[in-house]
Amino acid sequence: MSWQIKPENFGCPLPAADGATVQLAHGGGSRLAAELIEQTLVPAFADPVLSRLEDQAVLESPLGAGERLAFTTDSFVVDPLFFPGGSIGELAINGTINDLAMGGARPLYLSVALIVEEGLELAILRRVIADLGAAAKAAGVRVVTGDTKVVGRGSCDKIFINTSGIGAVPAGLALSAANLQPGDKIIISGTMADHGMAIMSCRQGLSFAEPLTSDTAALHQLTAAIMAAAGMPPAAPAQKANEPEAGQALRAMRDPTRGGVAAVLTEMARASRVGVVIAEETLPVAGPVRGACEILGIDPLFVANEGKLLAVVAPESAGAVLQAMREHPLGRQAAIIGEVVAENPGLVALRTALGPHRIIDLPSGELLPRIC
Amino acid sequence: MSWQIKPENFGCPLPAADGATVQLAHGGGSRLAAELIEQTLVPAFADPVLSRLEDQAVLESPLGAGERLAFTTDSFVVDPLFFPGGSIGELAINGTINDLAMGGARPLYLSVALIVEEGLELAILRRVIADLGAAAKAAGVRVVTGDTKVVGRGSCDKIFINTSGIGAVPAGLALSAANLQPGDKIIISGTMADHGMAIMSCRQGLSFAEPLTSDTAALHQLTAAIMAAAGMPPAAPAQKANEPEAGQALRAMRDPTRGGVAAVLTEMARASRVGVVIAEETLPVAGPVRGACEILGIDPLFVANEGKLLAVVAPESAGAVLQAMREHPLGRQAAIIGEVVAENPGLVALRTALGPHRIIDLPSGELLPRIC
Amino acid sequence: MCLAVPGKVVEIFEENGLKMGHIDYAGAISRACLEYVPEIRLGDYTVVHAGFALSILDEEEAAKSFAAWRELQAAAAREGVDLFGRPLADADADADEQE
Amino acid sequence: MCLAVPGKVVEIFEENGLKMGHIDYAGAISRACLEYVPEIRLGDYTVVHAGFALSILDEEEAAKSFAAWRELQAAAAREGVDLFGRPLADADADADEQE
Amino acid sequence: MLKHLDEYRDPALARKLLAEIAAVTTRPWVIMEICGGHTHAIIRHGIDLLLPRQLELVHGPGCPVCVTPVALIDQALALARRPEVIFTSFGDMLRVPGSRESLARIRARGGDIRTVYSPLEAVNLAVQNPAQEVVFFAVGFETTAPGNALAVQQAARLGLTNFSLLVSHVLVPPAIGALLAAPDNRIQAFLAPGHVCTVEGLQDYEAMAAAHQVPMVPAGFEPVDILAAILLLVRQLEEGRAQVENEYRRSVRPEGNPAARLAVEQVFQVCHRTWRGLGEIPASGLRLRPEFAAFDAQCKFALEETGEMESPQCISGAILRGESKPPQCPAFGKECTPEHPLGATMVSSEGACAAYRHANRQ
Amino acid sequence: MLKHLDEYRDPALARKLLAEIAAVTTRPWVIMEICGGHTHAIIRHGIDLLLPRQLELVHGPGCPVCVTPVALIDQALALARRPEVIFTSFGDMLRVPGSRESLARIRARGGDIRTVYSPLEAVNLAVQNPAQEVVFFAVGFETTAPGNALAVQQAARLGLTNFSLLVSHVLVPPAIGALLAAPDNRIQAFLAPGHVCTVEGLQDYEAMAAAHQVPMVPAGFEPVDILAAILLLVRQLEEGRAQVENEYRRSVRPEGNPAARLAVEQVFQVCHRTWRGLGEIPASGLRLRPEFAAFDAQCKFALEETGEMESPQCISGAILRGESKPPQCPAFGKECTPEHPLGATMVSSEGACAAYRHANRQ
Ligand code: SF4
Ligand code: SF4
Ligand SMILES: [Mg+2]
Ligand SMILES: [Mg+2]
Ligand SMILES: [Mg+2]
Ligand SMILES: [Mg+2]
Ligand SMILES: [Mg+2]
Ligand SMILES: [Mg+2]
Ligand SMILES: [Mg+2]
Ligand SMILES: [Mg+2]
Ligand SMILES: [Mg+2]
Ligand SMILES: [Mg+2]
Repeated sequence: MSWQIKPENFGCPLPAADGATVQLAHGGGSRLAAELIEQTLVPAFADPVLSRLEDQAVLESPLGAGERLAFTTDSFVVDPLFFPGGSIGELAINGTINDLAMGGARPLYLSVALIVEEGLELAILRRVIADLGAAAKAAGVRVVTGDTKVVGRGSCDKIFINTSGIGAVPAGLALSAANLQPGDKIIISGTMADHGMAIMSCRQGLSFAEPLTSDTAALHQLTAAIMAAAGMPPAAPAQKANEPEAGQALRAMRDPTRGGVAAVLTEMARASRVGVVIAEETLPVAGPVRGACEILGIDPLFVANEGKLLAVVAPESAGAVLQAMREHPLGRQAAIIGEVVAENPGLVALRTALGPHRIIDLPSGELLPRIC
Repeated sequence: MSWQIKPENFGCPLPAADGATVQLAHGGGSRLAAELIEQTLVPAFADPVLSRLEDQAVLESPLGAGERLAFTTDSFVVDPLFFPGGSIGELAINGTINDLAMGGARPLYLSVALIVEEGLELAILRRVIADLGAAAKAAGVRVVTGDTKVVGRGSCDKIFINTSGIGAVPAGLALSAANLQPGDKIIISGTMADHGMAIMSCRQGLSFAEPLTSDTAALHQLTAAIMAAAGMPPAAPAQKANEPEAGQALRAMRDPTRGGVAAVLTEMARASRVGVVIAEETLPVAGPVRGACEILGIDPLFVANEGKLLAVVAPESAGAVLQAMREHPLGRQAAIIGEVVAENPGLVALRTALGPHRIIDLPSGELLPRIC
Repeated sequence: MCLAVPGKVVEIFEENGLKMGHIDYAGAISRACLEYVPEIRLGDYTVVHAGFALSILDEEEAAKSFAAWRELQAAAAREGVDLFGRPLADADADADEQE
Repeated sequence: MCLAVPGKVVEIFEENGLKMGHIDYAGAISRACLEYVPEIRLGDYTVVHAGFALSILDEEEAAKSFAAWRELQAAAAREGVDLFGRPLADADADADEQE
Repeated sequence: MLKHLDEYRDPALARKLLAEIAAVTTRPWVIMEICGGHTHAIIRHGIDLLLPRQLELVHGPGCPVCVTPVALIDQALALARRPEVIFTSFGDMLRVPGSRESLARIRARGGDIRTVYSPLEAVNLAVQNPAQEVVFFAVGFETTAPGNALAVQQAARLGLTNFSLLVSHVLVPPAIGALLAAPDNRIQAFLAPGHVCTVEGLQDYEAMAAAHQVPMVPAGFEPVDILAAILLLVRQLEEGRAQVENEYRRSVRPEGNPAARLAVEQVFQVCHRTWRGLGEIPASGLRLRPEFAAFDAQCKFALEETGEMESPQCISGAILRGESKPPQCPAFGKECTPEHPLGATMVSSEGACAAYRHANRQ
Repeated sequence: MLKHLDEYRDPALARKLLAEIAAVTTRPWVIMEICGGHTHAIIRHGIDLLLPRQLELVHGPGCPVCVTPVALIDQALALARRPEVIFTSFGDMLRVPGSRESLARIRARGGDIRTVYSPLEAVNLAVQNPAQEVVFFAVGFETTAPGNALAVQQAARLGLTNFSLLVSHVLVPPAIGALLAAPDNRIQAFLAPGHVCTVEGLQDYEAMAAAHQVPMVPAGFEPVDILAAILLLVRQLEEGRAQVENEYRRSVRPEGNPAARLAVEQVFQVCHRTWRGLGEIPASGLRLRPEFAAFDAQCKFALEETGEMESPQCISGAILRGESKPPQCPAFGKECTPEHPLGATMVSSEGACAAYRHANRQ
């Protein structure tokens, strides 16, 4: 049998790979899509399971005895794509690792799904993918499955990334925003608002004497250090899921991303039906970040962080946890910023430097620079 | 201690919830975001783990002895959002279930991540979310974690959805596009091109005597029936991962979405280094779909399906698998459309009704209606 | 050039002063401008290119062509051989080897 | 109205015919138009509103104000009571109860 | 460390000033801080909670969000909807509702609306987009007017024909005059706006202090500034004086900023202006001079006054004058909420109605 | 079941016709199918692989993608880049490269380019977007011209001033004449374009068949049609006749479609036209009549001829005339690939160079 080899598509649709920009055809089921996957995506993540290019990754069970599965997802839509101290690629890897780590999980596997705008320079796409690969490698987490869609010009803003993540939660550990108890201490792992102000400063044309950089970082090693310092996970046999062990010293961890510290504390106060009080003078903010906040009329409590966490710890363990955090490179400026109280459940109050308290509510809209 | 309750944001940023459209503020860390999550997303999925609203879902290990984890991700970017026979919400749930099912996995948990354009009518967003919830419920799969981002007007096309999924793969099962062997039969579960032509017809202003509907469907029960008919999974103890059992009759399954049947078969032929021959007259295409394809000059082999699968089966099991498929409501029109050959590895050929073969290549670009 | 597919006129209407129609192709319905086939009637088949009906298919001529071709075919069948001169029974089984 | 923050002039330049400057706020640098403070020099502090420098801060006046206030404070400290009339040692510990 | 800022937040110094205020206060006094910046600082630092109970601070109308009338917002919205227009605004105005919607909503529906930090950015946008009309929403008080004036002069210098201003400038002294002239006026002293005075100087305030026998103290915006100014005011009140005492000497000169005043004079002229919540106040606003009519969006686009009025239910005027409290309003918490405000004092989150609402106070 | 289509795909009938062709063919013959639609069908169904070896089918230049010259594509690209223009085109033209890029690439960089199925959709876009200029890329042969003519008439009737055509219409008979006049011509018979003849009738073809003594058979586009037409051609060739025999009688009338011809005549006039790969052919195109100059994008936007030429390396003219094979071209597979085509026969995926390339034939 001899085959007459002929082009498949006899109408006039022409190939249009110009080598420079993303085409709709990069989006799936086409020759360009296959090229992008095989020449750029697969090498960037260098993972044997991903390289098989099946519809799904199939993985040996990663769970030890009594361990539970952690699962999370986030989309990343930052503009600009590259900013001082980071890029959308790093954010996408670190952000999902962090959402796993906040539950006490060891991050194991990530998915990466790209939505790319037609016309984006391929060089930019390749740089984003390289950043994704480098961040995953740096964190020691495997990218095992992925997806790429290309949408028409004007149908998305350059590139959006979704990462989902799977991790393993040690037996007996049950961290939850609903675990807070009066007397607990609120610890932040470092300065507030670095990421959000680095981004906003790009947009507002601010510059900095020393570059203001995003704090994007993978926090799973810091969370491991915190858990160890808090005596977690216990050596004891696994318990009923999500029932906090009696006296579990570490109540909850959260990374204060969008909405900032204010949003995370409000969510915790609501979930636990407790009050939270933080003290203005204890809130760590880097000088230039504070300068930028003052100029633009923005409160750092509401600004996003991408490499910080809030840990809520029983008072007797707060010292040990704070110490452990400060010994970790990502927690050098850790500080106790407040505590949990029984009064005013669901509300967060800031004790100002002058003494009075004011309620910190969820922000009611996007943060905009103001003149008034 | 008495607190003086005061608004948090003393500048003039005003709340702007107008009740009718999506605002940037719905996107995270704000009062509107919390409202959207609590009033719309949580009830739509009605899942106890999702309802905890932690950064991650924590789940008891879903894996039985010897079972492996399946993990997949896809983004959905369809325009229009609602089309005859389905909607982006149904696609997003079914598509990820299908990518799990194609690996032989029982689909267990899904994540849902929304990217929403500022200005979208809230009623539309609520309808999309309701569709997501209904599709997950219908398929018996839990949505346990999620994310919502809102991007500025013009930065995305109404709504994009990413779903990622976790499933459990039975011990000893190793389906792969690399498993094809000469002599294997290619079976399709039903008519081609229904989804893609339903969408394209909306855009091209075609209508239909009887509505042409997308075939979107969750195929995990059909795949279970196929595996049972093929004698899979074996009762035998688990083997080394991804080593196909000697004589495993079911080689691979794939859902021919973007790029259609042509793209899936080409990927399989390449991965297995075999040739594939399909016979034109065996390809099932519904009459109106064929009519629409003829008018617009589009080949149904390249058009997306959202509720069909291709199964490659050892010849001795092909009859049983075909029978089992036809007994399932989603496989009534299943047909053997071709077979695997040793010649011309990596290429797919179509035997035309007149006898000659022509090579089916990957499409080189987006499908466009043509006049020539 | 000139992709054009025959379909059946199932509706005739006016739009912006133009004679328009709905054309049925095995259940898929498209719109076409009928200005160039003024005499067209419901049920007629027409060839449509780029949204314009360009001719009314002549059923009589079509039937005549088929009659001629069928005649050829019947002659061959009477001879008991296929188009390659081989016995008709084998024709389907080994069409591949013909190339 | 009129959010305006004092910053230090670290650079002066011309742009589109306008006198412009870079202003440092603890390391954050913004641009401001200096047309309304023509006599400004590097190192001066200026109050900037909506991108316009509106005054040069008078260090002497600032020092005078502080001297007056510190005097008040020193007087209180000499009295050994805080602003609520209680012994100074307790002031920090139970500020909350003041409200 | 932010110099000229952090030292004015010194808690010890603030407490000393509070003690001194407490020491000199013998009777109830009502003081209005006219400027929204002061309101913001007072609430942010909790200053009102630390003052002696006898001192009542009343929040004034010193915020463009509060006072820009609905009819003018509606004109802004009409411009922003035009396809050829790039509408530019300070971030502050984005969420202010007009009679039916806001700039943020129009942007959400596709309007090309950009927030700028300086009016010169709007001029640059006009240079960069010659095929489009760039309109800048020139709101604000005396402090903002010089920058907006220079933007017009710069556009004229560059020969731009696609740049214009929708002007809604207001002036503080006429508003103070109107508040003091109200029959039920309770305000006995004013914390005067430090940055307005930085531009305009003290002359008008001295005239008003003398005419109305009301003490006025221009103040900076940090806790120590505000407390020092309140101390100066209370001392005057207690002593029966009514003068202008300048707390903010490091920035405010008696003559203001002559260069800035000159530019404002060259570009703008005084006009009547309607204030949301207060109604029309004669000679209380600025508009472009006729020679700059080419830069006046109202002329250029032939905008019509919609005549849109405040809600008839709204009593925010009385609230702003300190005559009523929000719960006395029949719409409070019912037709009128922060999400769907009917009046000025619910529009701004600094407004009394919004503050009461957030506090769930009835 | 598609009536008037599926019955013409009957494999049994096709085989009978093939047998008959085989039976009557005694010598080598070279037949050109001028129309890309025929090329498409021949390849789709594998017809060329079933014909007797002595019959050679040569693909003709009957595809607007193949023949629209680079200079005209460049004009389309220049229009599509203009911010005020909505550029409309059949999907076919989207990926055709001009001298440096394609419509698809300009769309990717932000150009407002929309694919339409009918030129009336472009007219509707002009009605719906009065503030923008809608340009329609009027490519095609005689078949497409009536629709494009009516679009212009309709735009005139509606009084549209924002609608225009970039015209690149070509005519088949002059191209056939040019091919036959080439010194090395090998083509002995033509499968004539069934839909072109449906519009234009058979007069020109009868004249050419007589003048050049070359058989011509207008054919439908299904396998049975094409095979029946080839049978008619081979019979003529074998018998030494040179006539027009109409295979596609159900659609093609000798006089064509008078209403369609009249509209074309009213709106267009014959002009010289350059064909990519073939060069200028006198009286081989259509352009708008002067009375419709207001709808002529080339006048309206004062487009300049870029004078962009085919690559000097390219031998696609010779290939199109059947004189050379692609591997004889020095650029084949080197500078010239389907992704970066230099010439007509690599541009269209139906072209001989592209087909050779896909087949990895050297
Ligand atoms: S509650 Fe609303 S309507 Fe009533 S006074 Fe306040 S702002 Fe006006
Ligand atoms: S290979 Fe390219 S350059 Fe050579 S003849 Fe073909 S189209 Fe022209
Ligand atoms: Mg998450
Ligand atoms: Mg996150
Ligand atoms: Mg998080
Ligand atoms: Mg995918
Ligand atoms: Mg997938
Ligand atoms: Mg999929
Ligand atoms: Mg799939
Ligand atoms: Mg999230
Ligand atoms: Mg606009
Ligand atoms: Mg354009």
